[in-house]
Amino acid sequence: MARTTKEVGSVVEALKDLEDGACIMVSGFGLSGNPEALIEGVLAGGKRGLTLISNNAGSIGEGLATWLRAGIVARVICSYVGNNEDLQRAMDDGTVEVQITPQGTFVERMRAAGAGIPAFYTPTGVGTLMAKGKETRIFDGRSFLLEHALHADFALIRAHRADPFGNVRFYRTSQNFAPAMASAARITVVEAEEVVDLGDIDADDVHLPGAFVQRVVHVPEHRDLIEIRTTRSAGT
Amino acid sequence: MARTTKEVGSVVEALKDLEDGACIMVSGFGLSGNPEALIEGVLAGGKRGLTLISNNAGSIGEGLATWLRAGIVARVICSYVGNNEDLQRAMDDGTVEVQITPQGTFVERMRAAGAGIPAFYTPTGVGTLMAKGKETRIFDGRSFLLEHALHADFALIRAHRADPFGNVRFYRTSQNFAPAMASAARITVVEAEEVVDLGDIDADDVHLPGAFVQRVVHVPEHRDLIEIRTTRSAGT
Amino acid sequence: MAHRAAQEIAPGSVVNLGIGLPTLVADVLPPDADVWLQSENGLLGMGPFPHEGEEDPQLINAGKQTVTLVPGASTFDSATSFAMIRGGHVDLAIMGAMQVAPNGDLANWSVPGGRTIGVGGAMDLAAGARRLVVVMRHQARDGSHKLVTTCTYPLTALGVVSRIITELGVFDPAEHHFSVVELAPGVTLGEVEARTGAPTR
Amino acid sequence: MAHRAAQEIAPGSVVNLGIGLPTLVADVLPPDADVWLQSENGLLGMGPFPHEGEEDPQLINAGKQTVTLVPGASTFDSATSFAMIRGGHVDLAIMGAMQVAPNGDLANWSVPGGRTIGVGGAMDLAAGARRLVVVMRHQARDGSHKLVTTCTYPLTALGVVSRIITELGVFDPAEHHFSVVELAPGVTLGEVEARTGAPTR
Repeated sequence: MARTTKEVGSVVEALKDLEDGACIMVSGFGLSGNPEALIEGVLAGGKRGLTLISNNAGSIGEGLATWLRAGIVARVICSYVGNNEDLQRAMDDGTVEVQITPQGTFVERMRAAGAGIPAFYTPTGVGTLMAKGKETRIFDGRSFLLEHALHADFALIRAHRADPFGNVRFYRTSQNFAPAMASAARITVVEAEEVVDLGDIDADDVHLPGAFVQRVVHVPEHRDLIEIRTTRSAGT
Repeated sequence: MARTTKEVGSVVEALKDLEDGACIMVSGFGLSGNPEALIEGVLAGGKRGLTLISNNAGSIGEGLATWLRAGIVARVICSYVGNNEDLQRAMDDGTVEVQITPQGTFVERMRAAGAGIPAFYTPTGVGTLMAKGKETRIFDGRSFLLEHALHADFALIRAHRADPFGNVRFYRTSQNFAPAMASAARITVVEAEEVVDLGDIDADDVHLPGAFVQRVVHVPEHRDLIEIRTTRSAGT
Repeated sequence: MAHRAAQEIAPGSVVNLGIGLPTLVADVLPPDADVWLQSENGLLGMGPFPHEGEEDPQLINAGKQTVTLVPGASTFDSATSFAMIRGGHVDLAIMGAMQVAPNGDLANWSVPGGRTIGVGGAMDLAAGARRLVVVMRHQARDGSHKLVTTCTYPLTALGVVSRIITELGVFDPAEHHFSVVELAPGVTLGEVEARTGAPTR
Repeated sequence: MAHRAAQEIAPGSVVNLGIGLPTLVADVLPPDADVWLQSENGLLGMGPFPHEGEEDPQLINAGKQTVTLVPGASTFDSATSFAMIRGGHVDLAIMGAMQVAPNGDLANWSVPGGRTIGVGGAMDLAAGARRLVVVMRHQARDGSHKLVTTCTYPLTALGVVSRIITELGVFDPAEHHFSVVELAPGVTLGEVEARTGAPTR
C-alpha cells in the first residue's frame, strides 16, 4: 500500500480552493525566507478582499507588497510597517485596514490557535495603545493583557526541505513564523526548495512534523532578495 | 577572551545550591530518558521536603521512585501514577500530597511559565474533576478552563548532546518534557551523554538553545532501563 | 473489534491509539498501512515493536512499550505533541472506555473508590482529537453496563465520542439513544438492547 | 555611548540589541566577546556582518541586515524566540528611545502625528528582558527633552527602564527623578539639569 502524498504538481493546484475574502498567513521576515512562488501564485490567481497575516507584509515593492499594489488585500495584521511604502500608502488611503500587533503577541496568538488555546495572558502591551479594548488582569501583582488565538484559512510557508508527508526542515532564520502559522491554518502549503523521500529527514531533525502540513509544492529556485546588505570591511 | 562555560565538573557541583523544600522538575517518561545521575545526586544530597514535578515520578521502584522510598518528597505534580507502587503507597499513607494534571495541561503550564505567560485557557478537563476550583470561560460558544503557569527552582533534564553554552540535542522520545521544564525553572541542569565543542552542533540542529540552560554535566554512561520490553516475533 | 476499528482510519490520517484494546488496532494494520500513528510522548510515525535485540530504551510509546519508527517519522517535545493533539491536528483518537453516554460523554480514567492511576493524556486527546472512536467490551467484567444513559464514573470529557465499537457491533451516540450502525455477525438487536444501559435503536 | 553600553554586558549573558544606536554596541565588542547576541527573528549567537560575497539572504537579524553565526549559535522559530524574550531568558535588552520617565516608563515606537512604522518586537522585549538599558541622544534633534517627567508619546512599556546612557552620562530612573550614575568627561551637573526634562540628582 502506497502512502498518500501531500506533494502537488503546481502552485496553481496548491492554491486551487483559495477563495475571495480568504484569510492567509505568509511566513518570512521582510523579503527573507519568503514563499515566493506561492506569493506570486495568489497574485496570479486574482482573488480579492484577502486578509493578510504577515509580520511585514512585504517591503520595497517586492514580495507581499505586490498584493498591496494590486489592491487584492482588504486587511493586514502585522507587527511592523517600516519601509513598506505600499503598506504606508494603503493605510493613508484607508483602502486597507491595518492591525498592528507586538511581534511576540502576533506569533503567540498563532501558536495558541494551533495548540487549541483560545486565549492567553501576556505582559506585552500593558498600559499601551495595544491594551485598548482588551481585558487586563492581575496575576501575582503584575498586570497582563488577554489575547486571543489567531486562525487562518491558509498558511503559505517556505521550507528548505520537505518530504511527501509534509515533514519540514527550515534553513537559518527562514524558520521565523512558519511553524506557528502552519499550526494555525486550516490548509498549510509548504513551498520547498527540495523534496526528499520519506525517511531522508531523520526523526530527530524534523523542525515541523507533517501533521501540521496539508500540501507540499517543490520550488527549487528563488530570487531571495537581500533587503539590507551589510558587510564588514576586508581584514576584520 | 574565552567564553564562559556552563559545564561543571560533577553532579554535586551541579546541584550545590539545591535546598530543602526545593521545587524540582525532572524530565523523562517513566524510566525512559531519565537524568539518572542527577536523580541519584539529589537522593545522595539528602535534601528533604521536595516538590517533584514529573510526569510519572518514577516506576517499579526505580528512578524517581527512589526519592519516594527515601521519604524526601513532600508533594508531587504528575499526570500518571500507573504502576508506580511507591507513589500509590505514599498517596495512600498521606505522606505525599499528589496533584494529578492532564498531561497536555501539565506540559503547557510549564511551557507558559517559560514563555512569560501567567495563564491560559484550555479545553482539556472541562466538566471533569480537573475543573474543580478553576475558572471556566466560554469562547466562541465552547467552554475552557483557566490554567496557570507552573514554575520551579530546578529542572533536571537528560540530553543526548550538549555544548558549553548549554545548546542541547535530544535523542528520539527522550525529548518529552525537557524543553518546557528547562524554560520554566530558575536553574536548569543538563545531564549530557556527550559534551561537544561550541559549533559542533549546527545552528539549525539545536533542539534547546543555551539561553534556557544554566549548567551542563557530562555523564557518559546510563542504565537506561526498559520498563516494558515489547518485541515482535521473528519473521514479521 | 480491532479489525472493525481499523476501518475507521482514513488514508493518510494521523491516529492516536490509547492503551489497552486500541493498541490491538496497530497489530491488525498491514506493515505498510497508510496511517501515521501518533504517540503523545512525542512521536509521529510509530512503527511496529522492534525485533528482539533491537529495542531502544529511548524510543518508546506513551504506554512505555519499546517501538520503532517508520520512514517519515518525527520526534518532538511534549508541548508540541499536545499542541498537535489539542489543536486538532490528530485526525482520530481510538480509546478504551469504562462508560459512554448517548450525549457523547466519556469516562475512562478513574473508577470511584478504585486506586488512582492518573489521567495521562486521555483528557487532552478526548478534548482535542478531531474524531474520537471508543473500542471496548460491551459490558464490564461484572456484567454492569458500559453504554449508559448518564456516566456515573468520573468524566474524561463531555460530548466527545463519535462512535463506539464493541464485540456486539458499532454504535453512534445520538443525544438520547445509541444508534445502531452495525451488528456483529449473529448478534440481534434484542441482545444489544438487553446488554445496553441506554435506549438503542 | 556604545562603549559605555558595552560595559553593561555581564560575561556570558544573552543580549538583544535594538535597531539604531544600540546596533553600534555590536561594533565595539571584540570579535571574541563573551556575549550571546539574540535577534528576535529567531537567532541566538549572532556574529558580525559577513564579508562581501558571503552574505546569506536567509541569515538576517531583526533589522533585516545580513549577519553571520558564531560557533554555538542556534536558530529557532519566532514562538520560541519570544518565549525566550517574554519568559526572562534574555539577560539584557539595549534599546533606543524617544522618551524615558523617572518611573521607568519607555516610549520608543511611535510619534504622535508621525507615520505608523509599527512596533515589531519592542514591546515584548521591553516587557520581558530581565534588564533594559536605553542608549539614546540626551535630547531630540529639535532640542526637546527625551528624559521627561512623564512620557507624552505612546508608551512601549511601563516601569521597565533600568538605566539610560546618553552622550552626557549614565542615569538611572529613581521613581521621581533621574539619579546621575556617571557624567561624561567635561560634562557638568548643571548642563545635565538644563538639558533634562525631569529632576536630576
